[in-house]
Amino acid sequence: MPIDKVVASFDEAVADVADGSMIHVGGFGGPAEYPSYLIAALARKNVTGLTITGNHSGFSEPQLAMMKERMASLMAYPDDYFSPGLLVDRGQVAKGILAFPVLPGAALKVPFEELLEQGKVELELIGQGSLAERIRAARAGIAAFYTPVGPGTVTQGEKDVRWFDGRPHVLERALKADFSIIRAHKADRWGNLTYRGTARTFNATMAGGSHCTIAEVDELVELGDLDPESVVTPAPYVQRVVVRPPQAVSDWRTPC
Amino acid sequence: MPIDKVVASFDEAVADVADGSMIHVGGFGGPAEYPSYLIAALARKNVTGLTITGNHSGFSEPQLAMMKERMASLMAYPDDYFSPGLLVDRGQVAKGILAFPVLPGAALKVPFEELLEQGKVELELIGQGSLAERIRAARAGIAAFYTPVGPGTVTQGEKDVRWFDGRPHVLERALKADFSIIRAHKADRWGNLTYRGTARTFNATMAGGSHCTIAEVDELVELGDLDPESVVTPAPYVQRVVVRPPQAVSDWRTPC
Amino acid sequence: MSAPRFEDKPRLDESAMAMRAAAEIKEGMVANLGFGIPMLISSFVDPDAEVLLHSENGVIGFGSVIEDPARADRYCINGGGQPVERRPGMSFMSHEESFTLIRGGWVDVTFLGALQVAANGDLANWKVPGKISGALGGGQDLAFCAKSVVCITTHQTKDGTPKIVKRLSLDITAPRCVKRLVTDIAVIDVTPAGLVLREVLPGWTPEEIQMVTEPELEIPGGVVEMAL
Amino acid sequence: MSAPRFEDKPRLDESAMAMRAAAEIKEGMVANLGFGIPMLISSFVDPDAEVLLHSENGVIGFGSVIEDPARADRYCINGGGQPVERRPGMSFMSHEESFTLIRGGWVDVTFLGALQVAANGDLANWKVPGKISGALGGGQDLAFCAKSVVCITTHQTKDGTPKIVKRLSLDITAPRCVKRLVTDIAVIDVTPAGLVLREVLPGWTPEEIQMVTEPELEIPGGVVEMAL
Repeated sequence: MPIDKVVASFDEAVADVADGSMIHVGGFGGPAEYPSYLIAALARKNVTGLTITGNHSGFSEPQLAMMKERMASLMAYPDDYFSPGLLVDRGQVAKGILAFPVLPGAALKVPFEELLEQGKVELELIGQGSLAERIRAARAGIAAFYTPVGPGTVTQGEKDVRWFDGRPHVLERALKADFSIIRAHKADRWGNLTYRGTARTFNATMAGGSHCTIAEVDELVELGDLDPESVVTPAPYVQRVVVRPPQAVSDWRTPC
Repeated sequence: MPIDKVVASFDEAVADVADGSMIHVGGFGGPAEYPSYLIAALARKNVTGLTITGNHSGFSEPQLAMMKERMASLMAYPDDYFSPGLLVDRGQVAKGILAFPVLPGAALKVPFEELLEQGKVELELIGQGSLAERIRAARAGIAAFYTPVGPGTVTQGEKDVRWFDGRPHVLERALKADFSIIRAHKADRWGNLTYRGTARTFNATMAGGSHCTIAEVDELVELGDLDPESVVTPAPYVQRVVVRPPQAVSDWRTPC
Repeated sequence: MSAPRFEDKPRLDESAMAMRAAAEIKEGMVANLGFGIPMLISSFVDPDAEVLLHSENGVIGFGSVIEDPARADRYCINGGGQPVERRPGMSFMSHEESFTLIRGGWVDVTFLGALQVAANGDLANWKVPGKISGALGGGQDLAFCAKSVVCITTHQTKDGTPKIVKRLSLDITAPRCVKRLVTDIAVIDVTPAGLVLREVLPGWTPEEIQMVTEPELEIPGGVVEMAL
Repeated sequence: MSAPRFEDKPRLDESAMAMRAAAEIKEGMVANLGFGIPMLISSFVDPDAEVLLHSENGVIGFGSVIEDPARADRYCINGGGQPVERRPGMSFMSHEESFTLIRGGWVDVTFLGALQVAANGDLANWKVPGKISGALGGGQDLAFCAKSVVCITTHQTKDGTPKIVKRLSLDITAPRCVKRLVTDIAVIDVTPAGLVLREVLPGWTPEEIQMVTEPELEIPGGVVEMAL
């Protein structure tokens, strides 16, 4: 049996995501970074009680429309752009481990902020660097590490502090999820991945940061077509590959 | 002033390496991995009391000749192949932080083993994985980390042990050197680097693991010629670039 | 502390503050541009100067913001989601490597917004009063680990309250990290001996700057006009 | 313990042990080949089978050792410095990522040499008695972190001393890590209940295997002949 990690649909790719799962959600926030179709599939599946990790808690659908309009003078956003906010807004998320749970400006109240005020979600606030390193530690089999970031601030919390080289350091623990849902550019059927530009970001970091990494990719190529010098994520970190549709599917409710 | 990290010669590249410096020495042991010309320049400089880190302690010159002959049925070794053993054999090394301080077989006694028996060098034995991670931690600003590798064995030593997820873990500290000497394939004048095949190994890991990283490269290319998706070591980690001569210089004593 | 508002006096707008801040970036530096006003800086860096602009989402060596949607590149954006120019020598990296670069001390200077800065360099910039939580982003890693932190901020809040204070009343981002403040009316250095006024916007006197600044400013003879 | 040498009996040579060990690699597995005899395994893996051979120097997905110097590729070598075939789907990685793969538990099986293996799976393979130090290499990381550790070793030392022992007398590499032993005369599993004899080289009886093995072997009815 040749190795073939390609699954036929996004619904199939997330079929075994259970209520209460922890999920690393790739991307940073830009127009081509989120695993949008995997997010949509989780919304359709209506799985609940999720813990999500990632940069940003995301927007509701009306907020997304506003954001797209505001950004139009710089850049068009694709129709098939879905953010973790879709899952938050639908009440599927119980906890977020996030760097941007609420927006820096006061103008817009994102769904996560609303639910946090209502006591309906739990928040573990963490900076991007410690979050990325904790996920990388999970991939790397490192149980915990001392970082100079955080002592004396909100992110120290109850964590151990120890001094190295004259500076206090916080002990941060590896963060291994049940699933990573990420977006990549090219994949082969073994799960080797490349990314495209700034869409690499948390996607490459989260590959291997969980028991099951599911990669939503622009293109599936033949085994051997990826330059072995340029593979960013080697095959063992990836368990499933699913290819984005050639035509954008703009309603998340549409099975695909 | 444009950024230009290229220096004209190997002697110039190591001019400020002082007695007693700690140096990460790149490569694994294969024919195209060591920063051979930088090693030769350190031998010519005759700097002493060095602490070197790396995979293998290396061979004396006669041993190297034997090793090349033994390997000839598989692969020709280049004439300009110099290993850390040159520095060890010349008495320039005071301490090694190494995974292979002595050879697995009993046949050959490498210079490091001779000197260790005579009490003339100090050894910190460490496995490749912990060594690589400690050097990466230095690059990453991580002071220390808990690894599952080593509890109850020689590498635990006096290190702290703590249990996570039902397993004991050893606290390993970041290992930041004064210099990293590495070999890469292509560089631009900013210090962006690519590697070639299995010559990536410790070279890419040690880039940025010290205060000053010096890269010995096959080829200098124009700024912009390296694909931004395929740069392995970004420019900030590299302080100096020096280009290998087009014709092999087979005597390490020859200034170049 | 309450402070006069000097409603009739000139103030720099966000672009002008970014322009002044851009002068802090010397050729050869690795400079990180944080979320908010700092993102404007890339458009004021001399395009012929060789600086390595870094953005925490994983790109180094990019250029100015692309203002024309027809030329926008959704695979080359800064930390605020704006498309930026590709430049020779740039490279992309994962988020973990981007913060390896930050945490490891490879960033020479970072520009961050501020809600409050204390006389000892303590920074508060992540949580707006009254909000249930805030936006830590990558700013805390940068504030703790960049070699130099320059804050760009209005000198006072909209109601006139000084943002430069004796002690923070807002939640701290990082202690003793700010080295320089570029505000809409002055440039101030944080030194071990306290705050030192370096530059004043034309139309203001050093004494007026002091009136809208809570801690005492050292006002050396060499205070000059802010130049853009 | 002293043991008979059975000088006249057949024994597998290193290549034959590697061939038997290769059968442990199932399609789809990530398999690491350690220094020494294990490096020989890659030449016995079915070239049509899709397995991901990993070598700790930073390559995954390679093929068999290239025996012809004219075809040798000095940029594609295994952990023993031998040139190996490039295969579709392979990739190169830094040393830190190579051990991320190992430490993170992404290696399904690793093959290691042994000086001693204890009944509880303790492994000693880094320090030869009498040597001032030893060669830890990448073997300790592999022994601690691979999902399964298979040891390939002669059953006895040259003077007949059993290498499979009740308790290690040599310096430990990793505790309770060995799952299976492939020797020159037998295949033995390390189980929570003790050592279980699975296969015997033709020409040997289970009782003779026990005579050159220090701990007691469970000898189930299903012991079969070692097949290559």
